[in-house]
Amino acid sequence: MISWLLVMPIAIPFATAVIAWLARMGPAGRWISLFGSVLSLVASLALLMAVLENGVVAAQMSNWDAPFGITLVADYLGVVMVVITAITGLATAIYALGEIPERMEKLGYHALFQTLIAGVTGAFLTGDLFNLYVWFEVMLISSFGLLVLGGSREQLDAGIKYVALNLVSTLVFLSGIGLLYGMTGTLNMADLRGAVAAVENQGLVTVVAMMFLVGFGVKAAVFPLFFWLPASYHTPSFAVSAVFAGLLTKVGVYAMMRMFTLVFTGDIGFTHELLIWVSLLTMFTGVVGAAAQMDFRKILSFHIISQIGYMTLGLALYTPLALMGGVFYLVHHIIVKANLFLVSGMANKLAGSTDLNRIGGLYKSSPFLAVLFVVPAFSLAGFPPLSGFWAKYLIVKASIELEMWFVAFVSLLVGLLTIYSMTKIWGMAFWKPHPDGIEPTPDRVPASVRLPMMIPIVGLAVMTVVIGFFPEPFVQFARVSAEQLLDPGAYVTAVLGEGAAAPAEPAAATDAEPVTEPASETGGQP
Amino acid sequence: MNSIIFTAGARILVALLFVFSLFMLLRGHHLPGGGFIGGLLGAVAFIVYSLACGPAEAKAALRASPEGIAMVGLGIALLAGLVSFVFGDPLFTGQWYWVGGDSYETSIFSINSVLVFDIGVYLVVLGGILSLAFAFEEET
Amino acid sequence: MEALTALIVGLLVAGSVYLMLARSFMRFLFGLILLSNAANLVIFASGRMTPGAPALVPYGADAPAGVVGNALPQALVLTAIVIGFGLLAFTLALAFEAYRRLRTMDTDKMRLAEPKEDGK
Amino acid sequence: MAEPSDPNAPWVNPAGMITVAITAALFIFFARYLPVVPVEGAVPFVWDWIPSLDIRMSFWLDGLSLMFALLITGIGALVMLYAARYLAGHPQYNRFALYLFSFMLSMLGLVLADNLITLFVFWELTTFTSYLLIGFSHTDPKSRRNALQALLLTAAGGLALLAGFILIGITQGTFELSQLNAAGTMAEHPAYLGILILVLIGAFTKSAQVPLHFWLPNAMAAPTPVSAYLHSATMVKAGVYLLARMHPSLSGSDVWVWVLTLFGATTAVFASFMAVRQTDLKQTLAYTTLMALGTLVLFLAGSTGYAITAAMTFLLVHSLYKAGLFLVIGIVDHETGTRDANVLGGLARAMPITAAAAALSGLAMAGIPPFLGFIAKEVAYAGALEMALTVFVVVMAFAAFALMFAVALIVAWKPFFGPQGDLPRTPHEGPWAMVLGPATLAVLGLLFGLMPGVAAYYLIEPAVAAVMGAPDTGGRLKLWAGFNLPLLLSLLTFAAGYLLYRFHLDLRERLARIEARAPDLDAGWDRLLDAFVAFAKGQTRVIQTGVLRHYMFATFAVLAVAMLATMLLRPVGGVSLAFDGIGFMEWGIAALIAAGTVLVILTSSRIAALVGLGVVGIGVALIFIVYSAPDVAITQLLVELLVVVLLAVALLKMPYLDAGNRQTHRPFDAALAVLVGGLTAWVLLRVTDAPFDRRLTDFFEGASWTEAFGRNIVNVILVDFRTLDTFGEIAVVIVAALGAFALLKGGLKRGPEGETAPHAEKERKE
Repeated sequence: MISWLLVMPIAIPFATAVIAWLARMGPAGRWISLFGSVLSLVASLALLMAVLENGVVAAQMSNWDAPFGITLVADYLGVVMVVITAITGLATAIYALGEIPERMEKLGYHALFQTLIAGVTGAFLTGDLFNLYVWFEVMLISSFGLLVLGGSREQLDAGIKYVALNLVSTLVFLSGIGLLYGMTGTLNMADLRGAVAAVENQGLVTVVAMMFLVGFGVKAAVFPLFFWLPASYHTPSFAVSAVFAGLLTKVGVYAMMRMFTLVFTGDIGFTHELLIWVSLLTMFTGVVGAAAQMDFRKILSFHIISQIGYMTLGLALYTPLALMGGVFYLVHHIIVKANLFLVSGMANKLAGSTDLNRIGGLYKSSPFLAVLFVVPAFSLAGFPPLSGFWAKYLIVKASIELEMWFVAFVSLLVGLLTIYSMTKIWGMAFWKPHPDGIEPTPDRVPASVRLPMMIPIVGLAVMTVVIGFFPEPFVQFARVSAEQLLDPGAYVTAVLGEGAAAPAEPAAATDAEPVTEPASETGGQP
Repeated sequence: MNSIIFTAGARILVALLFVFSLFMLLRGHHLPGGGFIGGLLGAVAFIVYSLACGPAEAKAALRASPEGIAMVGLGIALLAGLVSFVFGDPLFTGQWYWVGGDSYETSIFSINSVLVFDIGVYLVVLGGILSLAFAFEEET
Repeated sequence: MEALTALIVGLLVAGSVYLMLARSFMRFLFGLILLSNAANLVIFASGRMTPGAPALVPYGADAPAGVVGNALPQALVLTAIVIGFGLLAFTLALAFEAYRRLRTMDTDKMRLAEPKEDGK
Repeated sequence: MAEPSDPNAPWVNPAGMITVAITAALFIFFARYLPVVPVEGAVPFVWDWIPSLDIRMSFWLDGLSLMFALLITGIGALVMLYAARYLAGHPQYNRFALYLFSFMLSMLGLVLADNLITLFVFWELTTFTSYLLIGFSHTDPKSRRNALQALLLTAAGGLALLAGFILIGITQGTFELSQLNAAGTMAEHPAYLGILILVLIGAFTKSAQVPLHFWLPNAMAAPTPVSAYLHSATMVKAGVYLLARMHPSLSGSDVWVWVLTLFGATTAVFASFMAVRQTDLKQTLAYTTLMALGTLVLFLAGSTGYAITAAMTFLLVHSLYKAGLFLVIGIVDHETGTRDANVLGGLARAMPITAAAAALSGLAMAGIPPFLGFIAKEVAYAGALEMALTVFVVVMAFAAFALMFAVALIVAWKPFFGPQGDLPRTPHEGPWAMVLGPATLAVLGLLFGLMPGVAAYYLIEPAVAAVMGAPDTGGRLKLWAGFNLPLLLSLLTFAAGYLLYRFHLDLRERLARIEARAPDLDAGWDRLLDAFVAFAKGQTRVIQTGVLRHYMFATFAVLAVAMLATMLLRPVGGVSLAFDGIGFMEWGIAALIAAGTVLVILTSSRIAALVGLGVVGIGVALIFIVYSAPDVAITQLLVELLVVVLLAVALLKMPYLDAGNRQTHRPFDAALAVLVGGLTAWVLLRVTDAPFDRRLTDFFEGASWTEAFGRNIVNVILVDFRTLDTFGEIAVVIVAALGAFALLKGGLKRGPEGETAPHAEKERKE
């Protein structure tokens, strides 16, 4: 049963994609997509229940035991990412009802969207390195399609850069997988933990780890590999950019967290120390980059980069509290950043542009939207008692505990500069009167468009507030996630079975004894 | 390239290639071949056809939209995995039904989910690549 | 043979990096094709290379006799080739459409999403 | 400033009245603790908020927080009532009421909080709500700018404060103020200095100490009720409150004494001069607020009974008269249309009650007996004489008080009892809802002065006890303390103050001249922000160039540097090239691939490039064939064929490779390319050099036929052992096809330039 709980969050979006595509010519497609998103959420919540009950759950696909087949596994971090993906997916599926034009639906918007969700979810659930690559590709190719869907000239230009840089990172990652396989003979991530530790040439392991760091670094958009993100995120439709902003970079961060807590822990003094500096530079250059922009979505894009730095910092500091902060940050940021992009779409609809110089007056005419902007914006800036404050608090506290004053200083400074950018949007889009004298009241948009766009904005804002006011369960959850990451014993046991949690023996031919049960129910040995 | 001889020759070649692609698909579990290679060969067959007779006729010969074929293929592949649910196995567990016996040796042939999956792969590769190729041919 | 393959990979990578740094997006595409090949060879060579023994179980036997080619990296490479083809085809379509709409293949001139005057 | 005040607009509306009622109710609630606190010391309320982070929503009602709570709710209720009338008919009045009310609650939370993190939450909430209040006239760019300035400065201080609080939590093991204060000073702790500096940065920015003072007068962009509220009881006093609150744990070191004395005294005297300098009465009052804050900080430097009593008494006095005066100025502005000190005069006849309130408040401010202000000044001098740096403190306090005397006359005497001015509007008495506040506050100032024992017992002594961290002996507040040095200083203050008032016009001109030459911090702020934006743009120019080549170069360079640095810093071993057993055929394949690669690189012909790619592809396929991978080889060949066909179809429609931009010479690119290629080859050599673990392969070989019923192991892996990979892979194929299809077929109707704007396109056709 656990097995199917793990499968469903991946299978449902795929099935939805197929059906929605076959129905793409009529209005049914969007409702199918919406229904599929609801089902995905239900399935991921069911998985969450299972994880809360059992700690870490794992299942062997095709019924071949690890490390021979492909394992799906969900620990606290994995499952929370799945749930949050489903939430973001549902939010944007609702939003798309209002925003996505029929023309794009006929070109297969919903199918691409659902495969994107499937790819992201697969990446969070897989316990196999090569399989992770495959999910990365599913996600990537779907995102390519979504990014250029609609085909404006800006989108094509953005697409070229996005595609080019992401393909390079993918190939670096793929080569890294090949080399790691060459060193250990295995692909299962839990199995790799022991196998990598047993490799004689640890220096070489670190070199390969660098390839992974660069590959994931491009995906996560860390300094100085983030170019593709500000080059592209402001160009597609708003629903698409919200999903991208919420999820895509997080997959890179997640992969980094997974690999650099589970597998590459042999040379923390080098890899993680390096990552601290990378994180700090990411935080700083991102937030500074935002200050130079005058477009709603471009500002938000640079802030994604900046916030990614906090998450990787949580990993880099590598203490329970820091990782806890990193996990908390990850979850909080998906909700908040996706929501901000959704708000920018609504602002665009009402005021006619995302260029801050060309819009204004939203505060006076659409006070409700103003509130809905303030919540995620100030959460992003780390204002208490919103979710972002606790995330920042954990990271800062972790760095102060380590007596890393400079790290704490940069974390706080970046928070301050984030306020600057958020208030810039607030001042120019909301407080300032509209330069053309337009009153951007909500009824400028028909209710059939406005309602679907506002519902997810409200929902995500409520979540931000709830996490902010009642953080205890979320903090607890993040704490367990961090513990599981720092001590992957339960993860390894869940994947490989009892007795495997200890570091695996060095490579030996005798290991090849098949420990799997044959698929005896249906076949049996000939 | 619209010479009658090339067109006629192409039809035969295409038919042969197509049959060969199915052959490659079916033998794949035991000898080099399988859904990928079969699908690629099938796609090459139709691409040759469309080069000879134009994409419109090639599409007509296909009798369905290539994207549709691919999507159905994906659905079939997914179903081949989901069918394990009925038998209480994990996703994509191979399910074998022996016709005329109870094991590989005694049976005449088998119906199994693995082959169904490979057929899905075949359809996706065939449809996907044809879709790409036709789009290029028509738009360029 | 792994050593020679490594040299081939090095050459392919060097060539593709050089191509990808060019201004013409077509050259980038060529580089991408070479880099995909290189990555596939990396996986293939990592699984070690065995000449002349395909990974087949002979009829009548339960397992291959003697050492045969490592099947796992072959399966991975096969997957990677097909995925690479999908990505490449899309990228080619993107390049083509971009050329049709932007009238250039020179990436230096593709400045629509990040125009020069853009707050800089 | 556009503050609509339609005299006929209905002003009793639900939003306003509810907030007034709740605030008044809160005042009564807290007032009921007046008899309790002096007896019981403190009343705690605790709710476990985030136990796993040791953060509790805990409150602590002692003398200090009670005094603040009463000031906040009491003055709050009066100000809200006033605002309802003042902003009657304003289209955004409801928002205003909401913000003011939220601000009041945040402030209340701040002064009641016992847990430092909880306190910080409220601290930031006051920052945020005051941002909304200061920027209330949001269509005015100046108002937006000033709101942002206040927000950024106080938030910056807030972040320092957060760091300080976290440091306290880590080093002291608790966030509870009650426990921290009970433990006494932490001056001995090695982290003390860091904590102190961080907390002081927070407190000083919030309380606008020089040189971080400039946001405060700018915050005057807010409507008058906000100014009254912000500057009397609350926001700016949050910093002072914090210093008082943490006095027991943070004082007790020389640093504390010196820093507080210097900053407080400087701020007080500087602000007093600036107050005289202003002609806008609201600005004048803003600077006197600054003076008061400086004075409070100055006296919190001390630890003696008189110093603390002075601080607490002055706090109470100041809150009462400053709120009153702001409200009075608001009425004057409301009725006459101006706030210019040079114009206003002789209003007493037209608005007698307002004039009376102003006079009483002014007298309190000037420190004339029998007002509480007088007592405060007496105690202050007594405290100053007890403090360290005695002479300095006394001189500075004297200067500040004397100037304050003059300012009181300028603000509260001249407009009402001075010569008649030339006013834009004929003044009338203000409406009762607006007059009630200043009148009440003024009378309170007088009553407390007449009955200092009451104020001392219920308010000041419990507060002093809380700040001292020990029960207070009391008995310091007396209207008549006998002939002593403080009295003499008071008399001298009056004399000096009066002289200053006589010559204040002259003084103002001199100050204006000095000010013109002094560095302008406010303009410096703008320059700082401009510099930041310029830096940001510069960084963006360098990093985010918009040119793909640069991005690509950086990415590969990072990869190369990361790998190379690791190889240099970590032992990875040398390379041994073992070419034995490699035959003629293998070398031939290698040569083929090399030739193809070189051809692709060097040619500028599309056909030649295609040929080169094809050759490479075939060469790679040959490797697969020779090394036992027939499936892969067939796939490779077929894919290569398709790639070449697709490329050929597309390429023929595209320009020549180097149309117009042939880059013949790219040495840096070549160097990077060789580096990346070399590193990859090296790593692969090292990896394949070591023994290989075949356990997965062995399993597949054993199970392929016996358990999965397939003889082609590669295919069995694809469709059985690792089906999920294959499934994802075909998903990629199909999505790639869909994406490419959408791209090629789904573009906009295209003419040469006939593009429609993208967002116009996106409108759904309903």
